[in-house]
Amino acid sequence: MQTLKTWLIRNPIWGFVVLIFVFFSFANPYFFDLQNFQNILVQTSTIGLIALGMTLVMINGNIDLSVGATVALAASLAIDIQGWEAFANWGNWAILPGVIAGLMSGVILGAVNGLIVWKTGVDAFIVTLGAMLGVRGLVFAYTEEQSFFAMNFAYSDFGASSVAGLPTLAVLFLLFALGTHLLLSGTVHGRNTYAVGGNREAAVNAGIRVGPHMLINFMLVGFFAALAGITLSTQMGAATPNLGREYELWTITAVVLGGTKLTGGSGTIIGTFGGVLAIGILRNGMNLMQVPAFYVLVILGTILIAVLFLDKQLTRGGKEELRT
Amino acid sequence: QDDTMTIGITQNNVGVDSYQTTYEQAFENAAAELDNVDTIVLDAGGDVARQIAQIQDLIQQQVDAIIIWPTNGQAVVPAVRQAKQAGIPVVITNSNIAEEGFDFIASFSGPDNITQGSRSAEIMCDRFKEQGIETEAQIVQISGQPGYTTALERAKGFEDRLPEVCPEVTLVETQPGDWNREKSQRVMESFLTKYDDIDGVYAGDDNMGVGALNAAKAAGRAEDITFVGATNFAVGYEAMGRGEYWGSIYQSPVDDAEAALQTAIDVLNGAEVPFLNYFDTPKITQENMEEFDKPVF
Amino acid sequence: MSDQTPALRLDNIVKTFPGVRALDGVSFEVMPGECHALLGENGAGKSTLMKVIAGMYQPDSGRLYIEEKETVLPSPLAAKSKGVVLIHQELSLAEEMTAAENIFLGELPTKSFGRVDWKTLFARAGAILKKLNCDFGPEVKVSRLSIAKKQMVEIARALTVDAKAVIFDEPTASLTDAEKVVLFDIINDLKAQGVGIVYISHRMDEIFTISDRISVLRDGAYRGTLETAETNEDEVTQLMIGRSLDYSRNTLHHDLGGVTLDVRGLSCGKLYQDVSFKVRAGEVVGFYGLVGAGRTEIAETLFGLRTPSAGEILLDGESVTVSSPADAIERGISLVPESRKEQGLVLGMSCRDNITLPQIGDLTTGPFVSNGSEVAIYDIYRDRLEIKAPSWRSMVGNLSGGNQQKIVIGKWLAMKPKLLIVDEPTRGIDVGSKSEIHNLIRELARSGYAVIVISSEMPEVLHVSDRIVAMYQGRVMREFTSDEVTEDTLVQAISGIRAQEAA
Amino acid sequence: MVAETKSEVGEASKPKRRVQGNAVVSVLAKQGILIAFALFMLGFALFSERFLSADNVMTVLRQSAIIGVMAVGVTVVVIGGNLDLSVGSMLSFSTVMVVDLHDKLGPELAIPVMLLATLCIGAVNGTLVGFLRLNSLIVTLGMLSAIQGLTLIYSGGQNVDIANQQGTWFAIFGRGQMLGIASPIVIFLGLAVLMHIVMAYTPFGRRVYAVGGNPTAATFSGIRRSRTVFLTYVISALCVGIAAIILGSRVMGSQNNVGQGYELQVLATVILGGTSLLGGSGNVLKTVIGVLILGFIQNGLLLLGYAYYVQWIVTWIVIILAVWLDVAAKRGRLLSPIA
Ligand SMILES: Nc1ncnc2c1ncn2[C@@H]1O[C@H](COP(=O)(O)OP(=O)(O)OP(=O)(O)O)[C@@H](O)[C@H]1O
Ligand SMILES: Nc1ncnc2c1ncn2[C@@H]1O[C@H](COP(=O)(O)OP(=O)(O)OP(=O)(O)O)[C@@H](O)[C@H]1O
Ligand SMILES: [Mg+2]
Ligand SMILES: [Mg+2]
Repeated sequence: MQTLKTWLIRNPIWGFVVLIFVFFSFANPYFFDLQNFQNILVQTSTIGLIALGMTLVMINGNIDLSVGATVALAASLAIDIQGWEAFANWGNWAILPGVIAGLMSGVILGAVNGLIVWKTGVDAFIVTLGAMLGVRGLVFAYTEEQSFFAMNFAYSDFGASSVAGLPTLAVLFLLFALGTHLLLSGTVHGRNTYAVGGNREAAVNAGIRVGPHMLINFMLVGFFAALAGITLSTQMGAATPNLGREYELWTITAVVLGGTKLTGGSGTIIGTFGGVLAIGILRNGMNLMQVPAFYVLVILGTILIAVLFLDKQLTRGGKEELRT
Repeated sequence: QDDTMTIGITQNNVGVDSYQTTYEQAFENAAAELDNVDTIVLDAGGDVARQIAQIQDLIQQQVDAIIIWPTNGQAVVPAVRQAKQAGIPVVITNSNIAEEGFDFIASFSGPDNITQGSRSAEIMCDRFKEQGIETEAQIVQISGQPGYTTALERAKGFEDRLPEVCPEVTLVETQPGDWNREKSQRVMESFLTKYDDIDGVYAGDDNMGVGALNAAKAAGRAEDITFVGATNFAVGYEAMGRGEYWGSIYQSPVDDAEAALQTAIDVLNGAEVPFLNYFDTPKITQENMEEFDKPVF
Repeated sequence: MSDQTPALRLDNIVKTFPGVRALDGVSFEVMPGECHALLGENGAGKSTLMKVIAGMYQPDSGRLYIEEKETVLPSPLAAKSKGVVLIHQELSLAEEMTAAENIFLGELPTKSFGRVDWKTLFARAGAILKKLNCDFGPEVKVSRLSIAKKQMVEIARALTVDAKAVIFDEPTASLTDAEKVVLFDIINDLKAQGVGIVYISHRMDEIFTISDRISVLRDGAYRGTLETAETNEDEVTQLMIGRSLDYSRNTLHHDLGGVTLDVRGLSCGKLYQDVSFKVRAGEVVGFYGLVGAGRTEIAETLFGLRTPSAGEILLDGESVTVSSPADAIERGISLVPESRKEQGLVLGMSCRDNITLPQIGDLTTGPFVSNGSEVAIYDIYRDRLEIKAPSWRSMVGNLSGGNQQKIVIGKWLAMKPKLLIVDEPTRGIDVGSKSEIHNLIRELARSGYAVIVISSEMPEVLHVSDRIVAMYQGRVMREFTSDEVTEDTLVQAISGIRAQEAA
Repeated sequence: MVAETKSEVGEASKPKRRVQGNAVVSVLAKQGILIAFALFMLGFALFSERFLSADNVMTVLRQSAIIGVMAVGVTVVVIGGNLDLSVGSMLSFSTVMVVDLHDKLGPELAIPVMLLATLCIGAVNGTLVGFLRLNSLIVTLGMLSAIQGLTLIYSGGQNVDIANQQGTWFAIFGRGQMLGIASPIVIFLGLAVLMHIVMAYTPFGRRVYAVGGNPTAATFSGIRRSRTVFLTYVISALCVGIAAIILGSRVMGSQNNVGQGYELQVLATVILGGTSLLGGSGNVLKTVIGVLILGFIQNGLLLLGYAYYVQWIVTWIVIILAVWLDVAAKRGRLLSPIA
């Protein structure tokens, strides 16, 4: 009981997740249903995958605003390339080069961002804000404004498939979340992520190569964004150049809700997972409850702020606290 | 089957412009008048992924029929297929989905954007012929938000038709106005700086058309320019009345919404419905505008 | 000693920053097994020199030899791998990580797949912390440690490598006496292993306890080296600042005015309880105690930063509730806070802007800040406190630690308060300026201000105070007048031994 | 044993050894953003002869005014150490409101009522971030969404238009002239100069810099930090209100999403102007340069006739180059010292 309490105080977002879960379970007959939980997991997996990478980058004290555009680029590449003449007689294997190209594009874009941040010393916010526009430009240049459709239904079947009774996409997300959690909490790279974000000077003095380190995390978030783009495109069997608009904002929101500090140095995957779920459950619950579109916006915005407020109340030091 | 039917709709992006909002209201009003119809009205906010999630949520609730205003004609196909597999008929409204999805839908109901584009080209061309400048006229195009089906189809219809009717008119440049009047006004201002001779502007909707008109008026060059838009908005209609704006395409969101709802009901009642259920979107110009009511949006 | 090869030798090092020549051809050497103290006024270039040695700065010119081999140290890592370790003046820790991770930062032990070998890590870090007599474990998060404990973590880093030379840049600035003893043991251990030590401090007593030789820097230039055994404080001070200083106890009694501050039974939750004391106009009251005794919290309460849970504060005989620092300032209270970086300074602002910040609203002509009066105020305190900065426009963040502290003091002196509270006022300040600040405090009192001095340095408390309040674990143990106090009774009082028990 | 060494400087050299001479150079070198601005203006002028025509320059200034006015406000917020991402949807709200009320109440009432409503929203932001100390990024993201919803609820999702566009004096703000110059330009530059004076020469400005630079130290210096942050958001809201008047008057109507995406554009101009996101540093007049850079890039690329996506890609490159030049000039070397 005591450990549960301290755990909740450290991850207040999970308290909120439980709260809305209970609320929607009682408020809507369709909510508490295994199929619906699977839907929620699949629906959150897109933002969720990006958020995994974003958590790393943000613990580093950086940020990546270009993930939304990367989602679109990777999805477009994956779907377009699998339809190329060259792979016409590869059968289902034709999907592979597309997916690899999509993932590579994310990793490369991440590397570009990371390299610029490292070498020029320009703030990651502005580097990736530029990239957010520029990469979207690349998407439109590449697709010539067209949407792509996956001729091979095996591709979209993958998006709808299950393993062991769970949707494949949800399993994929859970596995990557576990992997990232282990990376962050148990490996040297993960621990250095905290050091670089918590005290860059200390990290430099300790001989951590901060530049390459940040580069790797940018490549990781690029990879995750691309992967999210690809899993999303398997759900649609298609890619559109406007895919992923505003995802950067929702991802960052989820990550911060999960307790990662914008200034870097702290955050966990468990928290991020909670943040992602909170947004996913809210959206799903409000759809099921038929909240009118205009009010969804107001409610979502208000709840974000309310969660932040509650979090603050929970972590407050009490009356004796220094009032600064 | 009990006697009330539940129809779910997921719209593209309500609130982005009055057309969609009016559509939504008309849809709800029409449904409210029918005792045996319940509706679930959702909005995808322009995001395909969210729309797919909404389709899944509607399937989850086992609605009787789903109406989809696709954010993207191709991306919704697998979700539509899921609905079909769940035994729920799907009606597509306003802009069609890709042909690959035709097998999974019951019907499409809405305007034909490609035809609209061609009609705008015809309006423009006829006007130039009246003015006798069809051999030398230069026009610019301000298109809708890049990557959205409606924007693409209207531009395509216009660009394909124009050389057929007026082969010597040149379309010198196209830039997106993002369905935004202010953005369109900015784009037009740059066009006016760049080109000394502009005879016509084709805008993807009247909202943007009026933005372009604003810019031209500010530069004192509105007199020489023929403005043609699409989706006749009230502002466009009024500008037409003042003789500043030449023509547009008349498209009623109320018709659009009612047609979609009726189609869905017909499908559920087992009635025969045409697969492509286009409703008419006539040309409107300064010359024939009295035949039309002022749009309510 | 000169027959040995130096562990570390610097030859004619020059280092300039924009607008400042921080090092002007400095030569310096450390023998193996020697503790070489480095002294100099604030801003003399000590830290800069050490950062050059540790590979953090590249010198503009000059050479560096490790065991007489010329070496270039492009990075801190390179320095570390060559066996040169620097313990920073300012804490340099990652707050959200464990003590163990901070100690072994950059070289965490690993298992397969780059996984951290926690067992080895905690075992090794635990051993080092034990050696340092630390009462916390290696797995505790650094953010939960007090400043002193953080400092011990910082020191622990030096013991992870097989060092040839270890540099301590003001390691004792926030240590208690007990921890200091442990540190000196460690230094002696290292010396015995043949490690060369560079020890920077402004505390003469420490320097004479621990060092073998003393080198002095002044204005970025090398001034000379003295054998510790053959010199005395006065000679060192002469070399450092060109004059001698007075280290006497406070005996300057003068007429006291009315009671400015009367604190009755003040408590603040668990932080301190039932604290009562008076401060009269013209009086300096020293608060002495160990770290964690609650002195800072009392000051913060008086300054409106904490809400007391019980008790009463009377200012000039009137019961007041101080609701915020702004309120406190209006009532004529000033607080020189404990931590200059976090609480005292806006590092990105200029020296002038920092000094005038609390009274900026009053320095106006019409709606605008009057540049003239601002610079005038800055000039007064620059001269008075001998602040060394290229100009009033210089960013405070680029000043040396001691000069930063002077800016904070200047800022609050400029408020001409009724009640001045100074918390560790001379932390990191050179002896010359320290005595200047002590004189200033005395002088302020003489001109009618009430002053509270919180300090962990006994000589300082004894030197400036008319009365001394000894605190232990949130309670006032005893009050002394400057006549009756002895070092022994004071030490007993702050260790929790009540006067009567001791007697 | 005392070993004296040479010391070039005399005993009493109180003001430190200063490296003289290249003061002018170093002052110039610090203005990396100005150099960047000049460079690419030159570039565009070479490729398009109309780029630097008086007409076009005026057009760009006029077009930039809306973003510019908002950027002035956001600069103040960012200097205070916070972010304001709600300005885009607040612009939509305010424009819809002022246009809608124009016909209902007349412009003389519509403007103050709208300003009041906008200031209220700013006050909500300010209370949440200033007094309740909530994270400004999330608060203003939440507000972005909530205000968007409010706008739609207010207008019922319908476009709003001013019926009598010819006869209203409301036209003066967006379409008219003041002092012979297009009024949006006058308003924008006037506001920028005014805010620059406030930030650089008044106690309030100094407090904002202090709070942004080190909130704890500012509190310890007796600055009422919560109130200061609160006021920065009110200023930001006021600027949005002014931008809304210009926008409403220029377009004589509004959609519910006119301001969508403006928050990031505005933030980009603020950062281009060299204001640090960490707070405590920045300059309103340099934000004007940031605004002009973005405005001229967009216009220049349009004049060159590139497809929109090429414009985006080039904007990406130019933004990074401009900021790089700026930070490189400040630190005196091209590559960052990060290892
Ligand atoms: N990064 C920097 N940029 C500009 N000037 C600097 C920088 N670092 C140090 N200085 C200047 O160099 C001089 C020497 O500073 P340093 O920190 O070495 O002094 P110090 O001897 O360690 O003083 P203290 O005893 O106060 O710690 C000072 O005048 C300081 O202002
Ligand atoms: N028992 C303790 N264990 C760990 N940290 C403590 C303990 N007591 C106090 N601290 C921390 O140590 C720091 C200094 O303590 P505090 O300010 O109460 O002492 P003080 O009497 O003002 O001492 P000083 O001024 O010498 O630092 C504070 O950050 C406080 O939270
Ligand atoms: Mg130093
Ligand atoms: Mg203390």
